[in-house]
Amino acid sequence: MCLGIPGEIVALETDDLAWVEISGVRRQVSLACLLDEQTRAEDLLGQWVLVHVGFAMSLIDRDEAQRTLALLQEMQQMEQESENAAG
Amino acid sequence: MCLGIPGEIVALETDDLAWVEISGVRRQVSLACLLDEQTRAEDLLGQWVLVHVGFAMSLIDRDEAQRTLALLQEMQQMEQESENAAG
Amino acid sequence: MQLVDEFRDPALAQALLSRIDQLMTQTPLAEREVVRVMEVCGGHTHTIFRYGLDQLLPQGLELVHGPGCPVCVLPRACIDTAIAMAQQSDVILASFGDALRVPGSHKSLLQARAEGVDVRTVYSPLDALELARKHPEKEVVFLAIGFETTIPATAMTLIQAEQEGVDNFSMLARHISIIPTLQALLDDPELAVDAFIGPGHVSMVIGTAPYQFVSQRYQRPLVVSGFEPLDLLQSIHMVLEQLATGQPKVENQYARVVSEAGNAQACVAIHALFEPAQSSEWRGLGAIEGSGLQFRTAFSHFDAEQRFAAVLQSEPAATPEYACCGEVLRGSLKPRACPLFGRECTPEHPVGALMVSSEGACAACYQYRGDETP
Amino acid sequence: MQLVDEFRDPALAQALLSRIDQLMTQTPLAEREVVRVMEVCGGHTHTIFRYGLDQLLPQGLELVHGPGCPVCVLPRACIDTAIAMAQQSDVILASFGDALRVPGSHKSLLQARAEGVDVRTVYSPLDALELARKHPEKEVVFLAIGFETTIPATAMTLIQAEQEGVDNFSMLARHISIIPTLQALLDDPELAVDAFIGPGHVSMVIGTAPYQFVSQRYQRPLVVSGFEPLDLLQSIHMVLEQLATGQPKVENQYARVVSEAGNAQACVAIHALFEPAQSSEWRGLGAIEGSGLQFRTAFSHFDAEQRFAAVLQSEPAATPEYACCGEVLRGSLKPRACPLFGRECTPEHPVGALMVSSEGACAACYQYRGDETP
Amino acid sequence: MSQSSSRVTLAQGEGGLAARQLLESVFLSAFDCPELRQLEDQARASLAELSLLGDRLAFTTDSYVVDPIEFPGGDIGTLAVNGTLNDLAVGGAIPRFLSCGFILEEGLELELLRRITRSMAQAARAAGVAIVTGDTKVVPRGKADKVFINTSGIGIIPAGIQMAARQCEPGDVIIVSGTLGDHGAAIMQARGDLGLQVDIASDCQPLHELVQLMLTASRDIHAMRDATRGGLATVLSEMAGTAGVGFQLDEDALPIRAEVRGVCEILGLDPAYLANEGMLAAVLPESEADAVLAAMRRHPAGQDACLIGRVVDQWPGKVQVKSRFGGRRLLEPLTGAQLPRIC
Amino acid sequence: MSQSSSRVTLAQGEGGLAARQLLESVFLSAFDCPELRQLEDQARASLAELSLLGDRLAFTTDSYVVDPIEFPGGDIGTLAVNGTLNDLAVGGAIPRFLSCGFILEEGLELELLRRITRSMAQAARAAGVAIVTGDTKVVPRGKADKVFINTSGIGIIPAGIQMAARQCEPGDVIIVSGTLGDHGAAIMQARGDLGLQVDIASDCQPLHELVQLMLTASRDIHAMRDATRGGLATVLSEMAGTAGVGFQLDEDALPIRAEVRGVCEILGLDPAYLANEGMLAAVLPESEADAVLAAMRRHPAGQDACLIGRVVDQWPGKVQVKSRFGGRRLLEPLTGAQLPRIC
Ligand code: SF4
Ligand code: SF4
Ligand SMILES: [Mg+2]
Ligand SMILES: [Mg+2]
Ligand SMILES: [Mg+2]
Ligand SMILES: [Mg+2]
Ligand SMILES: [Mg+2]
Ligand SMILES: [Mg+2]
Ligand SMILES: [Mg+2]
Ligand SMILES: [Mg+2]
Ligand SMILES: [Mg+2]
Ligand SMILES: [Mg+2]
Repeated sequence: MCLGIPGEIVALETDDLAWVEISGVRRQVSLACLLDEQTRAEDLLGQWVLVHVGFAMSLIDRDEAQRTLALLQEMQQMEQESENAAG
Repeated sequence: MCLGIPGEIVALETDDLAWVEISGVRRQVSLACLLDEQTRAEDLLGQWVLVHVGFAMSLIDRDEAQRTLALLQEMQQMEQESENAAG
Repeated sequence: MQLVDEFRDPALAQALLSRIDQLMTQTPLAEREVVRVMEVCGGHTHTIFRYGLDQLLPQGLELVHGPGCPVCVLPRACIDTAIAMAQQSDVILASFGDALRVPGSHKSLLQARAEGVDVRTVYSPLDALELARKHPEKEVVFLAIGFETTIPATAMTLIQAEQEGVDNFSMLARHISIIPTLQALLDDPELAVDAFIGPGHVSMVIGTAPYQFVSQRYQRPLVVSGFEPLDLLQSIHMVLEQLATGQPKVENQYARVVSEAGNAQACVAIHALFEPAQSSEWRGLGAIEGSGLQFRTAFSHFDAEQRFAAVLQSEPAATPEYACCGEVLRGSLKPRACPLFGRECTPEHPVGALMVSSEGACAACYQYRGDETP
Repeated sequence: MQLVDEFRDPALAQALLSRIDQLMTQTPLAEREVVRVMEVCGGHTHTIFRYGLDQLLPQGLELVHGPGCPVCVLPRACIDTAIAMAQQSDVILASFGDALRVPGSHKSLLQARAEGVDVRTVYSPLDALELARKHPEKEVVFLAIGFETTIPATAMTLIQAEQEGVDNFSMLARHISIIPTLQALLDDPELAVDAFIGPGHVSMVIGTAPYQFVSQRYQRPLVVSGFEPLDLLQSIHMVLEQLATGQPKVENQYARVVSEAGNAQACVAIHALFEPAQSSEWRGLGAIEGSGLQFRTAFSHFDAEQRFAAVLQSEPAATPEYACCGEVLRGSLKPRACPLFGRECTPEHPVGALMVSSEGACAACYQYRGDETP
Repeated sequence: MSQSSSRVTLAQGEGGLAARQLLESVFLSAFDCPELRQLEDQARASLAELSLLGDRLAFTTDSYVVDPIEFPGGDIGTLAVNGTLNDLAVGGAIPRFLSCGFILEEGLELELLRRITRSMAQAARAAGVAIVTGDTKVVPRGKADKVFINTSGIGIIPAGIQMAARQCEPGDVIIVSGTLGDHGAAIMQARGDLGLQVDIASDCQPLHELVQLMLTASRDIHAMRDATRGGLATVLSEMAGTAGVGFQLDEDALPIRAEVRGVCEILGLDPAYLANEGMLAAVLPESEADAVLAAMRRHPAGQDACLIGRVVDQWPGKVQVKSRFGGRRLLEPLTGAQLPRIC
Repeated sequence: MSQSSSRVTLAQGEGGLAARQLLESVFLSAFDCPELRQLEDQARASLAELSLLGDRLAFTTDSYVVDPIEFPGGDIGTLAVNGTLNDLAVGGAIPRFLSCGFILEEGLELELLRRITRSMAQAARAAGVAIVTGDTKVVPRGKADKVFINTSGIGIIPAGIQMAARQCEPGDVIIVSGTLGDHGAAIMQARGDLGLQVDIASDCQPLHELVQLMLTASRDIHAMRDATRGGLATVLSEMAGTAGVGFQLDEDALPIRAEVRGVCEILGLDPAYLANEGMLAAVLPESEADAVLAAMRRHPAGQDACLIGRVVDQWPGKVQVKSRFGGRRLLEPLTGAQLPRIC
């Protein structure tokens, strides 16, 4: 459920509306779900967010993404090694 | 001004609406301008009327029509006679 | 068609034409350079051109096309007002087909429709009332035009609306009375008309009595005429006979339809709803005292101009009418003598209203005789 | 596409698949006849079929497609209600594209539109609010569906409508909460599922903490997962590892998007507008306590069901749901085992809602694997 | 339990399965022919076979937007077939192939669509032509008025036949194949908004057989037109304009049904401007007139054929009508739409 | 002072003077050619001259109802010319003549109509075809959506060329001439209601030159379709169904622009179902593929041509896509309209 898509906040329209770019496509999304006393729209410029039905629903942690991928790459290497060992 | 067309009242629809037939075409017309204490819709059935913008505006006196035509025919005869006399 | 075809018999027409020829070649008419007969009514103009009757009349007998077309005298400002009403969302504006092509200051109702307002053609004011019944969520405005022939239909429709309590129905009424109009014509020092063919269908409502002043005060013959070719030829013959004897009077060629008294019920209905307005402005005719009708106070709730008063305040003044139309309407200029005729002004793009209705002197002239050079 | 394409790498997938194979062929999992993993979320079902992941998994590892598609669980009666609202003149009914094809008792919203009601597809509830601003003369009703991923968008939209005072806007809200739904599934004695893949996007709102009961009370592993092929394969690997070690817990594969705490602002917005309804009826799932949301009294003026109460009184009872859908939703029947699958029930003419959204277990099965015989 | 609709849906215009099913269940079954059955993007026909019929291809198109869609004497479907056939026919062509493009409004009753396609199929079969290629679009409700149809037609003109308006010349006579304005009057009454009740049917019918009969009687026919929108007045004006000659009609010779005349008198319209959909006007040397008229009257579509006037060297480009009284009036091409008048 | 309108009026659809003036001021001036100038009811062409180009006539029709009327990369006019040309082109035909039927909504801006006709004239000139016959109807405001256009096309198929879907056979390969879904994505963004801003232009372009180049490279092309409504998935499904063979596509080989992919990811759509208006799919023996692809890439319309899959003897009538992971999924013809999804 819940089609969500990662995009980069590339511009601000108002204090709770931003332009998000996804693969060359821009759309306005509401930042309402990401703002609070500590977080103003300006702080989000350049960040990656998960977009759902016109709202930015979550910040994306790119380091976490890297960590996940690094884990998988490590796993792949181990597989290859064990394969080579076996083969 | 005032396109008017003779038609025959061939049927009654309500007590002030009638069907008038004009050269094979029927249309509903209001009898409102022809009715008074002495004249009810039934009395008009079979009569010829002059129709304008959906209202029967006048009864047509067919005898008068005949008299007009008779006068013209008489005139024509006289013309022919005088022509024959001249020719 | 009964009561129509009999009056289109060419042999009888031939006889009438000989009689007319004879009258014109005999004393005293032969002594006149030209005899001018005005057919007041556009319906007559239509028949004349449709059958080419004017081409059959002898030299020296000239037909002058009068102002009797309710569409032709409709002022630009009236169309502007109708458009302003139609532009209100929720308004359906209805009128007869002929009214839709009349040019306003900027556009006609048909052009306004193309731009998106809701304008409907109806055959009868009752059809407009039916629109109001069918669309209770809309405000239906009927642009009511016409001489006395049509006013009873307007009045009877309003009486019905009143009885049924249809309250989303109103009228922009621009009715015109024939008698003050004729009076104004006759008072015009430039009028060069020897006799009148009177309007048959107006007369079936008002009767023939109201025309007495024409013969009595202004010494012009007047014959109330039907609309078929024989009717018109006979009426022309009748006015010529009067001119020949020098005894102007009011005669009735159209006795099969018109009585001396007219239609009492119809007149009662008119007077129940309307009263003469002080002075009304007509296209080409200018202001004529008592020629227009206004709602009586008891029925002013049907007056679209009152209903939409707020909207209409901001109406810009209409651009002035083109001057030649007036001269043509008064019979002092032939349509072809207007410098716009057939050039800027055509039935497709009418400048003046006389080019709009096929009853209009200019339109009839163009439509049926467009090939002649002016 | 950044943050997407990296997670579609076939070489990495290959590595994960070998690991999965290994786990399945080793003790203790090799001893099981079958391991059943339910992906709760329709988005996962979609990815599985889109990339044919199920075809790549070893024998004995079976994916069970869960109820996590808000469209699939939408009851017929909700569609009937939406149509009844849309049939009011002046109403524009807006919803997401997927909702428009869901069959009601007699027709879907798309079919109702073909018959003349005003139904619009929007991408966001904000677009529905914009419709209301643009059409002040209309009443705009938004059919609001979705799990916790979508509810904050609904709530934020209502907060904005409230702030701007847009009063021609209301919602027919049929939101569903994931936790009570999971709870009901787990309480079902027929549930034959060994582990869960948890919904990534719901979890970005509610966090991972609320799932603890799954491992603690029901002893089932649960891994919150992203939606790309690598995400899913990794999550499957993670639940298998848990099953292998016999230590069920809640893990988070989708840490780049999901945090343990979730999105506080979003949760605040949900709770500001809505409160749990006592018991709600879902297609295929039956009544689940606390799974539905209702407007808090302070916001009940946005409740379309209250606004249209008069109209809805006369609503006929919906025809009952087809029984098989429920079994498929609970994972106890494979779509192809439904006697209607691919015959009476196709994506073109869905009988059950699972055939509507491409997230629906039956639709995904049909769309991406339609050629296989059952 | 499956909720398949009895109305046209937008999906049926999107290509794909729904479109395919509409195609199969409605169009293919009605219009079945080898070319259509191929389901290629284009129909194909042998040029050698076509060349057996004549030496020139004729190609024409018309869209049909008639309101109401069904009326006495036909419907939009019969109109769409016969109207395009007739535009081929009046060039002397033997019609062979029709294309058919539907624009449907979402929500259209499928049963109405079936009736229309049956009408088309029947009209095509009756005329011996095949509907060989087609297209269907569906637009959202309110974006079209139920159904619009375009048909394009291909025909073959036999060698030696050469009709063109520019060939009209003084001395020619003008004939019509039937009564004026039947279609226009039937539509006005079917629309219902004028409250008229009258027994008039549209004259919607194919004219190609009639034309071939005429051409058998005389190859020396100068020009032909079917009198459709704008009526006889408009097509004659066009021909007179193209040839730069005058047309003079005899008012009393114009064949008009009593009922059509009645409608016109009531509404203040001129039957010469009302549309026909199965009536043609031809211009030919006077010497050929008797033979051609005799041939026409043997065909049902030409029973009321008659001579209505002649080509003159006065008033170039104009059509004059001589009234029974000897006066004449001009018949200009239609100006604007004909609207019911009060004056 | 004369109040001639800058908008289309009903009168212009009634035949007569107003219609004539629209014809002359807008259509004739844009489409001028000898056949049109005759102003007969049908265009005429010599069969002998046509026979010099080939031995079969190809005939096709399409109506165009695109909304919005103007969009990046074209407008309804370029679409109406190229779309119909392409339906001729994919049969191997050399397009010769187009007909053109306009249905206009009362009140349409004349200036917009002029832009559209200029686009059509330009597209026709660029393609070397003539618009030889036409028709215009005007319907009351609210009864149509600005302008609908039907074009029908006639082309000639050179002797020896025989393409048909039923000829597809196992061992054949499938190639496309360009990227998927550009037109559909451009239209979605131009419509504006989804709030997307993206730099995508419709691929609207004529393909007949490309096809003739392909046929020069190899006469042994089995079948061809332009992937329009319903997208590549739908036309391939149709071909597979007609031939009774299976098509297997390689997902990673499908050429898709990043922006089109972006639009699809956002809205939950599949680019294989988005329309193109200048892209074709061809099925041909593997042995011919290199030569044909090389020829295609020399033409601007074929720059992105590539091989996307092959015909197999499994899954008759179905199109399968193999994902990069080795799993496969079915590509059914489009079911209903594609609507933006949330899940
Ligand atoms: S030609 Fe036109 S402007 Fe001149 S008088 Fe007649 S209506 Fe008026
Ligand atoms: S095939 Fe249809 S009826 Fe059967 S379970 Fe699936 S959705 Fe329900
Ligand atoms: Mg209005
Ligand atoms: Mg509604
Ligand atoms: Mg044509
Ligand atoms: Mg024609
Ligand atoms: Mg035609
Ligand atoms: Mg097509
Ligand atoms: Mg086509
Ligand atoms: Mg095609
Ligand atoms: Mg096409
Ligand atoms: Mg035409």
